[in-house]
Amino acid sequence: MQQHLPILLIITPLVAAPLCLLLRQRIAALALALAVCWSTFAMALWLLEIARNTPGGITYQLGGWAAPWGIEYHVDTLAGLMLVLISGIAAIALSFAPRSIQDEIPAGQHYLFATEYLLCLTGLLGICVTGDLFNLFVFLEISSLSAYALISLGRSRRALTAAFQYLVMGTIGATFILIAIGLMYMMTGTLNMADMAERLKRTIELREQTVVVHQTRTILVAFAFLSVGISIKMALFPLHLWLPNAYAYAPSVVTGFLAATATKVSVYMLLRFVFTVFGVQFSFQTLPFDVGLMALALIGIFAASTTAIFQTNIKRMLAYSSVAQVGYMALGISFASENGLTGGIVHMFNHALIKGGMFLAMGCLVFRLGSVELTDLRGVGRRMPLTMFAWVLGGLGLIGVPVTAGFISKWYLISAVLERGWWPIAVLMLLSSLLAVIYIWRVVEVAYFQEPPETDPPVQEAPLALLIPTGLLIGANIVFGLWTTLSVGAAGEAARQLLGASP
Amino acid sequence: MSHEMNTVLGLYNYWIVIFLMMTGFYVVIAKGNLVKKIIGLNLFQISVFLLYLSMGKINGGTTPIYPDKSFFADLQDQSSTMPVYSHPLPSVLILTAIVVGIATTALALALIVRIHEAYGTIEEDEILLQDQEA
Amino acid sequence: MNHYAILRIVTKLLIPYILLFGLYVQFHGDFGPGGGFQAGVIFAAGIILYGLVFGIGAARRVAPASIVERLIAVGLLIYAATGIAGMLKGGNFLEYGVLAHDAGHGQHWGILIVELGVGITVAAVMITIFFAFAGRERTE
Amino acid sequence: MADSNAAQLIVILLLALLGATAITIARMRQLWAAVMLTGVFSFLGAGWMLILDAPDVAFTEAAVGAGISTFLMLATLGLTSREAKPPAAFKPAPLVVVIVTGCALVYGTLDMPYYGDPDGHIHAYPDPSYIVKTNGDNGDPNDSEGEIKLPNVVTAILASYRGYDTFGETTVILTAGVGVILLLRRERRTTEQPEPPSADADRGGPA
Repeated sequence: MQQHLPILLIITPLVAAPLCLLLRQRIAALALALAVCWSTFAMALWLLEIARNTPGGITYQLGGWAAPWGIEYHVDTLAGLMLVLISGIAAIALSFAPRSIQDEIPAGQHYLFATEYLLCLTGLLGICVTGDLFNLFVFLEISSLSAYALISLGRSRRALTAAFQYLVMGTIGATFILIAIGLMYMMTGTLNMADMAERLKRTIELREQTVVVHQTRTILVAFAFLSVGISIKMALFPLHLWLPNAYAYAPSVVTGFLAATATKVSVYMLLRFVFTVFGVQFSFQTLPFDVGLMALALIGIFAASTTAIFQTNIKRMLAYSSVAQVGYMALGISFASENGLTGGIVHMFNHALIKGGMFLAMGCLVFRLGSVELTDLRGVGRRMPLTMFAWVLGGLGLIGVPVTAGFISKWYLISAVLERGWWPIAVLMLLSSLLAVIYIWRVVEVAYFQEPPETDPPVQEAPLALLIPTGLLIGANIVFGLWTTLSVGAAGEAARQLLGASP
Repeated sequence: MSHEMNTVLGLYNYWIVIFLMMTGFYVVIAKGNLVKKIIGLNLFQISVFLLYLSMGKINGGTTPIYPDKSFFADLQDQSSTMPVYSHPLPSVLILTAIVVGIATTALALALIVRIHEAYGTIEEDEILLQDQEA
Repeated sequence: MNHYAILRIVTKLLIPYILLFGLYVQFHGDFGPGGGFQAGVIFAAGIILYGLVFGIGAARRVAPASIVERLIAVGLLIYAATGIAGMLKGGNFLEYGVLAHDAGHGQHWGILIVELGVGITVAAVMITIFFAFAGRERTE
Repeated sequence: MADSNAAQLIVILLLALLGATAITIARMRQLWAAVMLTGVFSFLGAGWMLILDAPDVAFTEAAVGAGISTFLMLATLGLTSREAKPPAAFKPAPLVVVIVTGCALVYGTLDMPYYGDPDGHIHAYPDPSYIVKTNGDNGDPNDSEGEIKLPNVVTAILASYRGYDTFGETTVILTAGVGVILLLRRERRTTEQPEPPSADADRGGPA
């Protein structure tokens, strides 16, 4: 059992998806999906525990074929942490679903929704455990196609155009990644990540010269295509255009789930490629990858935060805020130092909790108000005190106030900056937090300091079925703000593994 | 033969494939009609398939399918040589990629049908206009 | 409809051969070009042709939508079950070698069964997509 | 080597036709014709795939590209519109992006192994190759060294060595199928009702 854990984690939701399709009945399908999500979460926790105690990580050969002929799964601390994060959020967000989708999706489609949700989860998990480049592409497409379908279920017709735009940009990104994988395969003859990392370092005879594969122009171009492709998928500024509409018009549960996981998995892919496959030496010393990434990250943080301030649709506002937060993660990666990477990874983890929680709180508002326009939120702090309290706690995390998880990640990022002595960047980071204060405050002001509109009957607090999952995620945001052993501990380990300090 | 000549002869079909890829890519990002975009996406992807398959080919090679038993009997009798096989792995990868491509196309076209029902048009600028007016 | 008499007769004659060819491609994929995916597409093409010529209603009677939808799931489950059977027999996921008394036969069986799974899912999805598009009418 | 010259000629002819088709598609406003030409493009591509010794892929591309996807696009046109709008003013940005991307790729080709080179990196590694692994050193399916003993090496890799990718591929097809059902299947109780009260105020008016 234990030796099969990496594959069980993937095939449990994968097999449950067609089973939901066979059931064709909404309650049974949702119940099955829920049971599967929570048991996947349990398996992920177990796997992380094993992975952290196994030097070099766990390897699983699919079909019993050894790499490079067959496909291999590889779980190290970073992958394990991602699995816990994704499956945990999937489980909580799906617990939110049965009540929330009642209004948003026709009842006859609920079992199809459960199928696509499980497939999306499978795809995201599969990306994190695979040690094979082409297999990564296949699971990327599973998660992307199901995400397009899930987003298109939104009630507004703009959900359709948002899904289409995402589909076109996402497919361009995936095709870029496919081209890059092809070029890399062409120069190495392998698709296995660890094997490729080795073979990129070897010397070859090229047109009567002896060169290291790393230095060939083909690999250089492959690196560029990968960077662009993954940047589209992770919505790094200025390739983020698909994200705001996709998050704003998708059903509440879908936004909560995808906002917390999809872009994070893309950041994970970036880490895998840049550190595991290409290596720190190549990415940061041969190429000026750090400077480029840092510049885009900083511009992205400011541009997206500023745009967020001017949004009147709160879901869209949070979506722009997500683009800015991806900037922080990219910033952490661009330092290529232990503190910087730890900060980036912890921020990935914490931001997933914060944004997931905030989008679920938005789902509670949608459930009662039917709107997420700022003007419709007047006085809602008094009508729905628990929901708004959760939202504000999440907002504080976004700003980075102490005691919240957001503080921990910003702390590590700032210390990584100061370690290098780049204090202007530290100042910029503090300034950008002020922008977050502004957009969070706009909502707080409307929700708490304006009179609620006279409706009959007055708006009520969201039902417990919605409040509990929201509370769980927001509570986790506080827990991980105070107790950092798991998140920072694992992230630090992952950072050291990526930098090659420990085997 | 000169070095440049070698380069051109050795790489020209990759360049043509790149030209095809970029034509498709241009259609995706420049055209406003949604169906046209998907057509462009198809061209782009088919060309990437050709890029992959080109790298598997060996001059004078043959399809990686083994001949039947009688061939091997002949082989021993006439001491003819074993054929050279082109690389099978790119074919395998592209078979998977084609399936992914048609899956994406089907979903995109279904979205287009729904967009047409909701907006009455499949032109990007007209959809944008309707969204702004509202 | 009488105008299309030739079309209808030719189609009726053709369809059995298309379906037969689909089955040939399905089970001969180990030896020549072809396999589950191609077979699924060809098999679906037979049904789609039937639907185009004799009307969507007739095609639905031949391949009821609810059954086709279940077959989508069945194909993938066959594939997964083959993989899990490998695990239960002491191998890794999708390890076919352990499925029979010797590795070579196990491989043959495994490949045959998973290709069948692929074929079923692909044919069912293609037919479903055809029904979905054909069941929609034009809106202005 | 007359045979090889003839093959070379066919390749050049095919490539020229592919290029011409692609450009015509890009310039065409008649969507119906563009779709048909995309089918032609697929078919020409499949022809070249045969020359590249990939009959499995050629077969699939012909069935999918020239068959299913053309059919789906025509069905979509039947439900939407047949002609694209005349182009607005020419915008240079996409062209610049495409030229930069294309030049980057051409730059990347410069260090590639030449086309058809038997010493290319993928032919040298891994050792033994898939071909030897499946049916043994001399390619005899009766050889006891072979691991799979199937004549078609592509099928052997597809379903066994990389069987997990194919499992994923089947999942992709299922995902798309369910997605299309979600988007297009009519619900029995909801017959084309006006848009339900929306979650946001900025949705469009009646179309």
